[in-house]
Amino acid sequence: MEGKYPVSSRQVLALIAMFILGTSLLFSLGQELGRHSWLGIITGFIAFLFLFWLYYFLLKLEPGKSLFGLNEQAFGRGLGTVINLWYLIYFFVLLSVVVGNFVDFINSVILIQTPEILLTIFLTLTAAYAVKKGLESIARLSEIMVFCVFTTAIVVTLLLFDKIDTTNFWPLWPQNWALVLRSGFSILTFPFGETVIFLSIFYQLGGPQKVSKGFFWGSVVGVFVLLVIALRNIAVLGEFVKFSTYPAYDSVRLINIARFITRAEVVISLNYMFAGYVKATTVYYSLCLGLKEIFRLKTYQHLVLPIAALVILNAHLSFSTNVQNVFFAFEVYPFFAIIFQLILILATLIMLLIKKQLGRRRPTI
Amino acid sequence: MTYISIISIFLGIFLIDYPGLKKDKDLNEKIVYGILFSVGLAYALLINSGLVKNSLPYLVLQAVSFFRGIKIPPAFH
Amino acid sequence: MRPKEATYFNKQILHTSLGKNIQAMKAIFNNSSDCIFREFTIAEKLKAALIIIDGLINKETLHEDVIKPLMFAYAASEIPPKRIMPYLQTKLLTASEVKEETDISKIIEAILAGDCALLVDNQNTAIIISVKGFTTRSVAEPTAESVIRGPREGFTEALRTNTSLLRRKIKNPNLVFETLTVGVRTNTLVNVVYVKGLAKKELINEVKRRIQAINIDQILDAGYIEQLIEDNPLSIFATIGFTEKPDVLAAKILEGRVGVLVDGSPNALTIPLLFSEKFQTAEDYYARPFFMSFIRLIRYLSFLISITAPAYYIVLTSFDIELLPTPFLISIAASTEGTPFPAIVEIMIMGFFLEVLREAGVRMPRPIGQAVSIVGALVIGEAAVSAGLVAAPLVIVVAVTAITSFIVPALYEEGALLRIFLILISAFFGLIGLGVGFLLLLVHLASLRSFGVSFMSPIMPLEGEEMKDTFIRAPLWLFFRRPKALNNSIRLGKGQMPKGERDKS
Amino acid sequence: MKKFNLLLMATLLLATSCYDRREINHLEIVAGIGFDLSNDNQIEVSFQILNAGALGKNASGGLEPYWILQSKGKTTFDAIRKATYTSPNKLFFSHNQVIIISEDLAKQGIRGIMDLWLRDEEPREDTKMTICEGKAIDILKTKLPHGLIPAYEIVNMIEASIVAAYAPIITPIDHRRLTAANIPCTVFGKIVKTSETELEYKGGALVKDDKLVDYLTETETRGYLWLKCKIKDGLIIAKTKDSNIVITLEIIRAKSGFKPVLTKNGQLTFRARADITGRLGEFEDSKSIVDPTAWPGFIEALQETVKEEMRAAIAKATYNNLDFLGLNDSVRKYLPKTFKQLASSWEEIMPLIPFTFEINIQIIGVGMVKKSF
Repeated sequence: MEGKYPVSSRQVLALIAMFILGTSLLFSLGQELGRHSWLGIITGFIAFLFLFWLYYFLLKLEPGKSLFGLNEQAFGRGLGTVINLWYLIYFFVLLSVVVGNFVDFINSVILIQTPEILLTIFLTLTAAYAVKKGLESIARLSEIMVFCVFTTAIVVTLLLFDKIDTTNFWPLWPQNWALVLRSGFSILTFPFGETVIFLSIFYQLGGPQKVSKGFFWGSVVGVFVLLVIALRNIAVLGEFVKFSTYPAYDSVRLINIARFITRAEVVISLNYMFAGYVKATTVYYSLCLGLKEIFRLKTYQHLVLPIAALVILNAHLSFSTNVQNVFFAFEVYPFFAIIFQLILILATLIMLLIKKQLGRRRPTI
Repeated sequence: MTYISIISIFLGIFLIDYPGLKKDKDLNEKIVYGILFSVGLAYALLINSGLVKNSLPYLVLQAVSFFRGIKIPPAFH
Repeated sequence: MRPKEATYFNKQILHTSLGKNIQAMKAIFNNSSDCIFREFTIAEKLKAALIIIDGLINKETLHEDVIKPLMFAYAASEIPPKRIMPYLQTKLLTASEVKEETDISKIIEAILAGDCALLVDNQNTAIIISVKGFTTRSVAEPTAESVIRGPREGFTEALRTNTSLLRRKIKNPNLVFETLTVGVRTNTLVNVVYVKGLAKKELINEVKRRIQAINIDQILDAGYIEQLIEDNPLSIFATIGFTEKPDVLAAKILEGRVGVLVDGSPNALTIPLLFSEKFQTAEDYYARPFFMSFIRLIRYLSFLISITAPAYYIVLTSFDIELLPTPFLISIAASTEGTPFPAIVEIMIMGFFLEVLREAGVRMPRPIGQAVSIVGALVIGEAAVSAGLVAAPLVIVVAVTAITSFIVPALYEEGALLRIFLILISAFFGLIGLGVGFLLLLVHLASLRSFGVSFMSPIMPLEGEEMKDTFIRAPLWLFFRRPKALNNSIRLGKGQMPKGERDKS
Repeated sequence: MKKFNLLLMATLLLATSCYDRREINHLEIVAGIGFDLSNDNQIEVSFQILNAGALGKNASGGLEPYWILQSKGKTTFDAIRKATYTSPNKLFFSHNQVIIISEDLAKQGIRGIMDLWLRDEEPREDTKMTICEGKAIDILKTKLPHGLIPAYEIVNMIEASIVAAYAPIITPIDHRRLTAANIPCTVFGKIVKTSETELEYKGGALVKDDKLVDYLTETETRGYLWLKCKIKDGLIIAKTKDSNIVITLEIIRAKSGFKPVLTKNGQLTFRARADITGRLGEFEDSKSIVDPTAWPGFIEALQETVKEEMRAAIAKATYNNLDFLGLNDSVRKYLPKTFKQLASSWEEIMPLIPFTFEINIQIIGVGMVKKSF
C-alpha cells in the first residue's frame, strides 16, 4: 500500500480543493467582516500565493523528500527530529479540531440527542478506515467528491436566485481595512496555509512539476467555491451572516422552489461532511506517515488505530461551542499555525540553501 | 461502566492490530505501537478519574493566549 | 507443476507381464463396476486387454476403430515383439488420436478422461486411444442472461463444446486455450483462454500462477476457481466476472481480458472484472445506442435506489422528518398512524420476507415457485397493510427495492448485503449515518483491485474518455480504443460512422 | 482485519441505542402557532396540531383533522415545553408554517420568540409571521370553509396576498436581516378575524425594536411595498381629476424603489422611482378610450395614485422616526461618507430630506375588448 502511487494531477487538484473546502464550508470565513468577508478571503488567498511559491520552491529543491526528511536534512538528526515532533503535534491538534468541529456541527444541528462521544468515535473510525486503505483511495474518493461539492455549491446558489438581494453588498469597500488584513491573516492560516501538510505527502506522488500544477489549480478551485458560497451567503442573508453560527446552512434552509424543492439543508450538510471527511483523512494520513518516517518504520498500518483512540479523546475534550471555536480560529490558531506554515518552512528553506551553498563551495576550497 | 467501555474499546483495538503486529518482525514498530497505545490508555484513564481535564488543542489555546496576553473568554470550560 | 498430493499412488511404470498389469489396474480402480477390462487376442496369438470406463466412451468408435481392426489383424502375428507397438499404431488402429504411455498415473488419467488404454502382453507400454464420447446437454439458450437480440447459445458443461463455441466466434490462430489440471481428486480440466497480443502477458501469467497454486481436492464448478484466485476474498464484492454466453466471453477476451473455462461448468470466468461491467449486458451492444444508453443510466440509478431506498425511508420517517415536504408528511403520518412497530423493525421484517420469497421462488420447482410468489404478494402487499402491521408507504418502498434490485442481477448479492448495512448504519445516525456509510462504501470500492486493475475504473480514478462505455453506451463507431485499464490499443478504424447514400446530384 | 473492524463497529453501534430516532406517529406535528399574552402577564401559546388519524383514507368520520393545544409559561420556550404536560407526544415544529402573534404580546415585545425561532434548529426561519388583532388563538380556532388544516390555509392566504399587494410577507429571518442591517422598524402583515369562518390578511403592523408600535393603513402599506420593490402584481386604481373617470390598471411588471442622491449643491435627496407595465383592467368611459388626447390624463392620474401611496408611507416613516423604509440604511449603503457626517443628527434631519418621484407607467394592452360601451 505504500510507495509510489499512481495519483494523477487531477487527483492532486481534487485533494487540495477538498482539503481547503473541508471545514471552511461549515463556518463562514471572515465572519467578523460581515458583508466584506469576500474581501478577507481574497486577501487570504493572495497571501497564500506567496506561501504556495515557498512550498513550490521547497518541493523543487529536494524532490523525493518529505517535509520531515527535509527538516532532518536542514537541522540535523537531533534538532530535526524535535522539529518534526512539533509538526506532528500541530497535525494532531489540527486533526482533533477538525473532527471536533464536525462532531460539534452534527451535534448542534442534525443529531441533537446523540452523545458527542459516540459521534466522535464513529467519525474517527470511519476516517481510520480510509487511512488504512491508503492515499490512493482517498485521492480517488476526493476526485468524485469534488464534483459533488462543486456542482452542489453552484446549483444551490442558482436555487437561491430569487432570494438574492444585491444591495446587501453595498457599500462595497470597508471602512476598516485593518480588520480586513487581520481577517485575511486568519484566513491564510485556515484553510489555505494548512496545505502545508501536503508537503509530507507530495514527495511520493511524482515530480514537483506535476504536483504543483494540481496544487495550484486545486487551491484556485477551492477559493472559487469559497467565494461563491461567501457571496451567496451575503446576498441572501445580508448583515445577518455576522450573527449566524453556520451561515451557509442558514441560507440553504431558505430554498423554497414551488414548495417542492425545499428543506435541502440536510443534503447540503452531507456535502460538508464529505469535504470534512477528505480533510480529516488527509491530515490523519500525513500524521501516520510522519510518525512512520520519524521512527523509521516500514509501514504505518499499525499506528492508525492507537492514533484514532488519541484523536477521539482529544476531539471529545476540545472546545464545544461556537464561541470557543471562533475564538480559537481567530485569536489563537493563526498565531500557532503560522509557526508551522511559514516560519519553520522558511527556516528549513534557508538552512537548506546555506547547506547547499556550503556543499557546493567545499570542493573548491 | 465508563472504565469498562474504555478498556473494551482499547482491547478491541489491540485485538484488531495484534495479528498484524505478531507477523511483523520490526521491533521499532512494536515499541512505537506500545508507546502510543499506552499513552492513549493512560490518558483515557486519567480523564475518567478526573485528574486530567485538558486536551491538546486546549493546551495550545492556553499557551498562545498566555503569550499574546489575551484573556480566554469565559465560555471556555 | 501440480502439488505433490496430486499423485495418488507412487510413480510407477508398467510391468512387462500383462497379467500383472491387469491386476495392478484392477487394484487401482478398486474393481469399480463401470471399469471394464476387455481381454482378447490380437491375431489369435498376442494377448491384449483394453481398459475403458463405461459411459465415458463412444462404444461404436471403440468397436469400429479399435476392437475390430485388432481382432482381425492376422498379419500382426509375424511382427517381432519389439516393433509390435509402432505397428499397432501406424497400421491397425484407425482411431484418430493415439499415443504411447508408460507411466501408470498418466494412463489412469487418460482412462478417467474417457480414453481407452490398450495393454499388450510382454510390452511395458500402453497405447492410449481416444474414443471419448459421452452424453452431454446440448447447446441451449442460457437462462440467466436472456436477450432479445443477439446469439441464443450458451455454454454447456462439456469443456470441448465450450471451446468449440468460442473458436467458432474467433477464427484466429491467436486465440489460445491453455489447459491446466486442478483438483487432487477430481482432476478437473481448466482452460485459460485469451487472445495472444491483446491480453497483457503479466495478466496471463498471473492468472495461470494463481490457478496453479490452487491446492484443493475438488473443483466442481467455476465458482471454486473464482473463490480461490480472487483478489479480495474478504470483500462482499465479487471481483471476477462470469458469463454463460460465448458471445459475451468472446467480447471480453477481445478487449484484452482472460477467460477461464472449467470442465463441468457452464459458466466461464472473465478476468479482470470492472465494476462498470456489472451494469453491461450483451444486448447493450447489439441494439442501437440511444435507448441502451438510457437503459444503462436507469440501471445505475436502480442499483442506487435498491441499496438506499429502505435506508432513506428510515431516515425520512425516523430522523430527518423535516426533510419531507409537508403534504407528503401528512399522508405518511396518516398511514403510519396505528402501526405497532418502529419503521426500522418494519423494514427489517419486510426485507426479510422479501429475501425469503426470492429464495423460495428460486429453489422451488417452477409451478410451486409461482404459488409462492402469489402467496408472498398477498401476504406482503395486502394482508400486512390491512392488518395494520406495516404502513402502506413502506410496502411501496420494499416493492421498489425489490424490483430495482432485479435490474442489475450481477450485483444482487452485494446489493442485498449493502442494503442491510446501510439500513443499520442509518438507523443509528440518520442521514449522517447514511452519508458516512456511503463514503465507507466508496472508500472500500476505491481500494479494490482485480488482477492489477482498479475495480472502480473508469469511475475511480476518473477517465473521461472511457465514460462512453460506462454510464452510457456510445455508438459502436466511437469505440476507437479498448479500455484503458486492460489494453489501450486501437480496435476501430477512423471514420467508421456510416454516412448513408451520398447525394448524387 | 476488516472482519474485526466491522465487528468492533457493530458492537459499538449495538451497544448504544439510537438517540435521535423519532417515529412520525409518536410526534405531534404542529401546523401553526399562536402567541398570546395571558391575564397574569405570561406567554400563552396555542398550537394547531395535525390529527394524523383523521387524515388517512380509512379514517373514521367525526374526528377533526386538527386539534388545538394551549399552554403558558414565563418565556416562549417555557410555554412551548409546558405544552407537553397535556400533549400525548413531543411536539414537532419543522412543519409549522405560520406564527401568529397577538397585539398585546407584540406590544410587550417579540424578542423571545424571534430568538427562539432562529436559535433552535427545529423550527424554520422561513415560517410566515403575522400579527393579529385580538387573540391569536381565535385566529387558529377559526373554521375556514375550505381546506383541511386552517394553518396551512392561512399560509396559502398569506402567499396569495402577493396578488393584491396590500400586505407584506415577513418571516423571522427577514425580520432579523433587517434588524441586523440597523433598520429600526419592520412591517409585519396583519391578520384579522372578520367573522366565525373568515380571516383577512391586509395592512401592516409596525414593529420597532421588536415591539409593536403602530399599524399601517392599506395605503401606507402599499407605499411601503412600492418603495421596497415588493409589488409584482396587483391593481392601481385612479380617478382622473377633471372628468372623474375611474381607471383600473392591472400590474404586469413593476420595478420600484428609492435611492439617496446628492444634488449638485450638496443637498441629500431621495429619489423614488417606479417603472410599471400594466394592462387595462377596467375602464368606465365609453368615449375617451379611443381618444388619444385623453390618455396622458389617465397616465397622470395613475402616477398620482402611486405617488400618493408612496407619500403616505414616507410621511409615516419620517413621523416619530419610524424608519421602516430603511432610509438610514440606504444612505449608509450608497453614500457612506455623507452618512458619517449625518449620523449624529440623523433623527432631526430625516424628516426634512426631500423626496423626488419618477413614476413611469406603460399600458401595453387593453384586454379582450377594444372599446367600452
